[in-house]
Amino acid sequence: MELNLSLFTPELFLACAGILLILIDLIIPSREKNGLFALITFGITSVAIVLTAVYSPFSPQEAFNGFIKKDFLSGLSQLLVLFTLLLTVLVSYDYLERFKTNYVGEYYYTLIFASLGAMLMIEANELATLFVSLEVMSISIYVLMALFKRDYRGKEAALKYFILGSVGAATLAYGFALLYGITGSTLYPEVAKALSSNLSAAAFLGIALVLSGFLFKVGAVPFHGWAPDAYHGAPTPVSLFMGAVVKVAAFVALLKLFFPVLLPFFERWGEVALIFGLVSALFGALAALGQENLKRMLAYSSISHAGVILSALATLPALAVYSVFFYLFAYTFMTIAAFGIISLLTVKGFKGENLSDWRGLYSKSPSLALLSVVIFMALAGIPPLLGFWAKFYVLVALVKTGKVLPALIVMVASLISLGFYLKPLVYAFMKEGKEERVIPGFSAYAAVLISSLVLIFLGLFPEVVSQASLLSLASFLKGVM
Amino acid sequence: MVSLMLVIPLIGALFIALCRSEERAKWIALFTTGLVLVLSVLLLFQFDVSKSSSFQFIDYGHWLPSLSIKYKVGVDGLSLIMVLMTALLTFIAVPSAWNYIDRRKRLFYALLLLLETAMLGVFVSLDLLLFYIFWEAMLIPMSLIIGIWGGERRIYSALKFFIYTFAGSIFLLVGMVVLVVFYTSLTGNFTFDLQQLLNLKLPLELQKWLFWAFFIAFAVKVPLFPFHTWLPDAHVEAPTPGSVILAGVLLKMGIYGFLRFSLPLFPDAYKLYAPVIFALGVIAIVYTALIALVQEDVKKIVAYSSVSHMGFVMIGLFSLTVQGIEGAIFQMLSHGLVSGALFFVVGIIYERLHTREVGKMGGLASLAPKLATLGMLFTMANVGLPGTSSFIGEFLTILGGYKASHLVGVLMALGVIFGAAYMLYMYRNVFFLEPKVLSFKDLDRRELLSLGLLALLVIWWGFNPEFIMKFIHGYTHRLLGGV
Amino acid sequence: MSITGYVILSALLFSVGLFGLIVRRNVISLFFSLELLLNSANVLFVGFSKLYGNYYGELFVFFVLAVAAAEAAVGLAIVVALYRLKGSVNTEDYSSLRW
Amino acid sequence: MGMTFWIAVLPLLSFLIAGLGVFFGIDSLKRRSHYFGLLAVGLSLFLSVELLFEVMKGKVISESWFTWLVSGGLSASFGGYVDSLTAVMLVVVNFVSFFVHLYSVGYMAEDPSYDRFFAYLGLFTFSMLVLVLSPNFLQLFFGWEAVGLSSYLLIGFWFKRKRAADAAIKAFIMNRVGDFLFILGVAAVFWLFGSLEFGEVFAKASKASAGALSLIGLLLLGGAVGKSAQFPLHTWLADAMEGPTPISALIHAATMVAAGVFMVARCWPIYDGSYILPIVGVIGVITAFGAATIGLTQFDIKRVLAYSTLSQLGYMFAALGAGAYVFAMFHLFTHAFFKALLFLGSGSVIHAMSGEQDIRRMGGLFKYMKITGTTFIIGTLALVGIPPLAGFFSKDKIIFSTYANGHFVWWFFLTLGALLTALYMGRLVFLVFFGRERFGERERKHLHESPAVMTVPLIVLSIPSIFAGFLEGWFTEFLKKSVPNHLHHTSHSLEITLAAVTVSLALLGLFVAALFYYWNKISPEVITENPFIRPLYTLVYNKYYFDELYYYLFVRGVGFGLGKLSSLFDRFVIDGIVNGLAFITRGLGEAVRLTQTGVVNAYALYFALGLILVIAIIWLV
Amino acid sequence: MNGLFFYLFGFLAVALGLAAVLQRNVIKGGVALLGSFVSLGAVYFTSGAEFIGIVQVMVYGGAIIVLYLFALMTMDLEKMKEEPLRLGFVSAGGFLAGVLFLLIVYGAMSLEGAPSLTVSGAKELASPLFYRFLLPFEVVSVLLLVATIGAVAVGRREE
Repeated sequence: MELNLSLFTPELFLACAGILLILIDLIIPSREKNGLFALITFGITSVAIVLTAVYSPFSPQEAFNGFIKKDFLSGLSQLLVLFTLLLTVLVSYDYLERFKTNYVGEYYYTLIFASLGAMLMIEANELATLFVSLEVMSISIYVLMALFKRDYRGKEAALKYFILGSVGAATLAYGFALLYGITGSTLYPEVAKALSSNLSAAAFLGIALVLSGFLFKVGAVPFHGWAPDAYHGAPTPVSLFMGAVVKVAAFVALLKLFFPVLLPFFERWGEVALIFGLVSALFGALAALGQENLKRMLAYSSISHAGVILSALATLPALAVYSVFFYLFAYTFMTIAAFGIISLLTVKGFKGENLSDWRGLYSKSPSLALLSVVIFMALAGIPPLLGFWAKFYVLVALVKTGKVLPALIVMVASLISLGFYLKPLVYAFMKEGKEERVIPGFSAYAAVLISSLVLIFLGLFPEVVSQASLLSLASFLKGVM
Repeated sequence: MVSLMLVIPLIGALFIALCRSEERAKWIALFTTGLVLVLSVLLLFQFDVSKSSSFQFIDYGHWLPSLSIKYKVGVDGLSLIMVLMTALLTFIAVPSAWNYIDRRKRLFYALLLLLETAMLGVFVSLDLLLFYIFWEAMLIPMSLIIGIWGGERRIYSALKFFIYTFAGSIFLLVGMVVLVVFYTSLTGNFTFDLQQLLNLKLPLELQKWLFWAFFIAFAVKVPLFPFHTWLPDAHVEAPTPGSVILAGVLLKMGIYGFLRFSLPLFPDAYKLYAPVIFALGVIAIVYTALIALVQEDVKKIVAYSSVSHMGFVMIGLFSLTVQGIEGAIFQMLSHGLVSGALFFVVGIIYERLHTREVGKMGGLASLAPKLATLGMLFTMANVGLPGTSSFIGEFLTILGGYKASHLVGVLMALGVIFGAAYMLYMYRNVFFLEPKVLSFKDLDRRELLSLGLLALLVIWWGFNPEFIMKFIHGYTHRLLGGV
Repeated sequence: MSITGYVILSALLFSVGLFGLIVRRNVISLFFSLELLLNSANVLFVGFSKLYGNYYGELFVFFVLAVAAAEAAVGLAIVVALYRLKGSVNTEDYSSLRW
Repeated sequence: MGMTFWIAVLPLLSFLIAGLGVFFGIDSLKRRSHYFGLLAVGLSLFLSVELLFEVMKGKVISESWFTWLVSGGLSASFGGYVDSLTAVMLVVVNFVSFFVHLYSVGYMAEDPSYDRFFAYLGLFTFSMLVLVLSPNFLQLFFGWEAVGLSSYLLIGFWFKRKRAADAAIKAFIMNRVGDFLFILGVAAVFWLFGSLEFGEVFAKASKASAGALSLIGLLLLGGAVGKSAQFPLHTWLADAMEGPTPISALIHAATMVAAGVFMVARCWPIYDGSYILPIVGVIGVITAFGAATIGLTQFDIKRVLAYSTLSQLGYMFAALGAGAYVFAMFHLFTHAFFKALLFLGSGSVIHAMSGEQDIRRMGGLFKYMKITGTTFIIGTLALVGIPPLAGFFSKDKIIFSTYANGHFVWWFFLTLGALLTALYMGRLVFLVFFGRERFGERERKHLHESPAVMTVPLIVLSIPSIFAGFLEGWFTEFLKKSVPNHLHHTSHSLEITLAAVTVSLALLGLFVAALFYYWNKISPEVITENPFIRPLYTLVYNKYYFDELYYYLFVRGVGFGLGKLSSLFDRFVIDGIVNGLAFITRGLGEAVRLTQTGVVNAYALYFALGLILVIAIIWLV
Repeated sequence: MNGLFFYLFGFLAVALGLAAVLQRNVIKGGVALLGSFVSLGAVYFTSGAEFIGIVQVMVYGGAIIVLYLFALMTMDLEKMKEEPLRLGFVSAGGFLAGVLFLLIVYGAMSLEGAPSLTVSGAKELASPLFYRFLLPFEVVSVLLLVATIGAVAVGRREE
């Protein structure tokens, strides 16, 4: 038995910290917990970030009998997850100050457990581990969505997400069962070895089902049904969290499963990813056009973005890993910033969620309005913001593999999506509203500011992200060889 | 030095963001744009004309090495004059906004400065992707300027402008990437460097596709019939400084794109499709001139006249004669001055009368002789009277068009008649006849100075076009040598 | 006793579960369907586990069962909470989030 | 920068000084603006005369001032090219311009925009001189357009009047129609000969094919037709009379309108080698005869003169068409004097009549304004072609040349035209200066002879009107140095016979006019009311309905009609497609959106569908 | 013998599952589901997976179904409206489920072989579970913890 526990330090720390938080929650009286818990969670996350950074080896290493494998790709992705957690905490503090819940403690440590699930998912090297950690993440998120007092929307969203999420999980399990049935193992390397000589219909079926499970998780059409309702209904910080974390975790897990293990079938599932990606890109963009609710709009936009990332999977494996990671990086910060600013503007009565609430935002808060320009233009992929580079890398990857028409479709989708990304800006700048100054909560404002600055600065100097993507690609490939 | 010009407006914008006073913003803007203008003039004098076909003042840095995208800027003769014009018109735009922009001044001037950086960037980029970035980055400030300070239908116009242009540029981006990937497949060298890409001889089949991809992006910006409908909307709704910049600089970005990319990169496709462009150009000239004849809105007339003039430019470009191309370049330069000035004039009138309807004006010549005089000058320049800079361009493009096809020449020249017709009717309705208003303040010193500057340039370059032309002979020579 | 039997059994359970998910409006019935879906995978796992003679499949079933239990708990909690707010368990009544 | 430069630029300086005075509203300059004009044009005139003497010595002066435009093989500079043709034109232009300046001091004295007027005069003179001096086609075009601009500005001088503003536009656009062809001509010249310099082009012209030359000639002719107001672009000239009268004299009689004739003469190598001389002639004949008929029916003193100008320009074109370039120029030369004289005279009349221009309200003015009357009659006789006045010599030569070169039909109509000229001019003189006084008391009180500053130019101009004809021999020889004069049959007796016919017809015309309007033996109504002639009269009176035709065809039809149509097309079709695309996209979005029903079963359904699709695709690919 | 039991219980599991899904009365449905699960447990037994069979019966019979019944008790069963079956959904759902069934069966048909019926009890499974599969096992504990706390927090009556 080869545990290699030291490699597992960050996860272990996070799990222990989460459990410790449960205990603290039991001790501390229920009043005025928000600040304290936010602070503690913030601290925990910061430590976890440091630990993750430390325990992300460049040459891939395995732990727990090969049940997890850490490399740079997983390390960076985990960092993304933890950064999201960090900023979510900032946004949540502000949100919880305004929308009371009885379950402040539960809220924060469920966040931690969700992140833990995501982290495990990212580094999983075995099907059962992947399945179970995915469920940790999902169930935590169901709970988070339903946690708020008298918040009917959140619960409805949680129910829908729960039902469909379970279908997705079952599909995934079924697919895993088939893979296991073909190969006799659940460990990635063994599965890979057995599969390489077995191009049977059953293998295709298994891959199809696993792929469907992932397509569901990332919200690709037609598995997307849950996404708009869930993002829309969930409390905004939760939308933020799941918008970023679920996508990162699902896509990285997808990469780690599909590229090394299912590579012999690349041509087939690549094609599927391309087709569903392009359809999703167009569908999301189109459906978002008519939205009045910004969260719902962002939900559709996330479908569209997921579609773009999916289409990148169909390129050469190296290009795919590279551009997918880049896109995920950009997408994470864009999502944080976008949902963050909505959360910031959301005061009692769901103000700030609807387009009409953005009327005259510039006169109410110039800085927020200007930040919103950065955010939405980054989402739309207008240079020189980070969002542009993400799209650009996908484009290059597609064209390099001779897929010019798909590249064009991706761009058309981004053209259509411009139609709605511009809307909040129109409302913020070009329409007049009642003059009342908005005083944004400090912590949430900081989160939005940080992520917007990331969008700007890394947009100006994309080489940083590019190098990170390259390194993670190199490390990833090293593990495959 | 070129990089300095790109950075200065950004610093200016930063200062505006930091300063708390709404009033001080415009002084900062004036100073910044002035500084850029001075720099551009300095650049003009330091430029080595004998080597005008090669790029000078190159600033070079690795920006995105993993995709070998470089920060590479520099100017050749063509870029140089575009830079000069951009600097000039932005400088002019500040005084034109002086009274017109009466709210959110800080935002306005900051956006204007950002816009300046983006526009300058477009003209000096020597890396395809850098070009594209500036090309797109320009959209945000411009749309905001139209959308915030524009007229009734400003939001529609701003969105239309943004989305229309973006629609064009998606093809541009894909085309660029295809081009670069193809280059890589030949040479194994992945680069967006324009100078390296120019060495490439593309197969005709690929040229055809890429030509159209680039064409759409540039044609929308030019704008060439039938992609022009965003322009009247944008022009009419934009505030005066917006119109000045829009007409003066933004429209030129499309032409510049043709000159810098389409022509040198796809010469064979260029030759192949010239007849199509001729047809579109001729339609643009005659058809939009006809439309301009019946417009009631002064700004619309000038806007449609821009489309019409761009038809000349396009035909000149595609005539593949020295005269046609040089004429086209000169024409766009001159059109920048003239239409910028005309929009300024219209803006002054609107500021005082709060109407742009032709029917509600009249007789301003007796109330505001200075405005009328300068207005006459710019009207005549727009008509293409010899002695003004427009004539040079118009004449040379007609020369080019005539060479390409007699019919094209004839139809182009027909535009000369229509141009005279709508401009003179407009002038008559605005300035002649009995006054319909009681009082009208003539130009103040600030307006006089900025319009006077433009007027002097229009006449100076009308008599001494060589001052500008000497910078583009080299470019044209190299270009046609390659074709 | 060939593996085909397991396959058919699991496929049947899967189809029945999915059918129920599409057809039924009662949330509780939907939950029943979900359980069937999860169990369909279990059948396969057990079959394959025996086919290969290693215990991975059976262990996977064990995990799936745990997951099913956790899901059932959380899911029911959500339904109960929703029922309190809305007084219904019909999915058509839970469609305030749409379009 | 030699003499030619200063000849051209002096008036420009006058324009600039006066113009800046106007622009900045400098009052001290306002009343003094004519000083600069007179001084500048006077100096310019002096220099021109000096130059004329130089040229008479057999020199051809060619100066280059500065390079204008260089592009590829094209290179054009501003410069002065003076041969005998130019030298004569310079003198004529400056001479007339000087006296018009002088005259205007009196005529415009009360106008509030006095200084602006002189500024424009300076601009015009400059433009005309540049045109005349041009050594290449581009400068020619520059001058061509610049005189057009000045003409536009001066016609619209009283811009508050709608009629003036409209007339100005009409003049400009009609000219543009010509220029549109002209510039194509220039382009054709460039691509055929690779140069725009007269010298080079004409040297190569002899080797070019007649077809190409015809094309170029036709295109250039278009410009000439526009500028010289020949049929069918003639309608602007009559309306141009809305401008101040001195302008009519300077621009629309003596100088600018003659530019077309000058241009054709200048480009004789092109026309000589082409097939199109007959076209030039036919246009001239039609204009000469048609305008004369219209002149017969008009009641506005200036309009009568305007049609007379048209008619006379038609004569010149006929001469050009016959190949008698020198005769055309000679007529241009003499016509400049007496037509300027006539216009200035009419200005004097109008001035006296406080702006009244309708000859039906005049009569018997001779006794009030002796000088004006006398000089006007001199001008009339010169125009009608009564020997030995200037017009006789020049017009006679033209009529002779058409006959001599075998164009008998032209000859017939031109001779008939001479009769008509005598008729309408006689009618004019008799109606204005003699007969019953048909104006009211108020005008009578005001009636006076014009001040000296106006009458002196009249007197001065009447001198060449009388004597210029005697220069014929010298003029012909002098001009032949630069322009040929084709005469196929030169027979002195024939010439005398034809002259006799013409003169007798002219005298007959004057006599008939006197019958109608002096002795009142026959009432004009007898003819105009005659049921057979009546429709014809109406037709002629309405200028053959050309204005209406153009108005409905081009202004309403092409301009407004097509314009509206295009505008609608643009809005609903082109923009409609754009907006339609946006609309469709949005509609598609709505449709797609509606699949998101909010009911979780539906999502499960999509999920199942997706599963099947994924499985199917992965198998099928 | 084993084969017979397999088919018998397999048939029962599917039939009862179908009944559970289609039963309008959720209480009856719950009972049918319980039957289905027990049948499945029996199927596992016939396959020799005794431990799993026991766990199946215990977890479902002892925990999950009870959970359902408790949850149902908090609700007013009378108030649960008889839901109408939408014909579109029924036909589409039937079609899709049928197609899916065929696809899965067709796909998995390529798998061959007969499972050995070696008995695997708690003893056999314990060692791989606690050695090789330690990580997922630990994660499951976290999962259950989260689920428990979450269920309490979400399901508790708000004041």
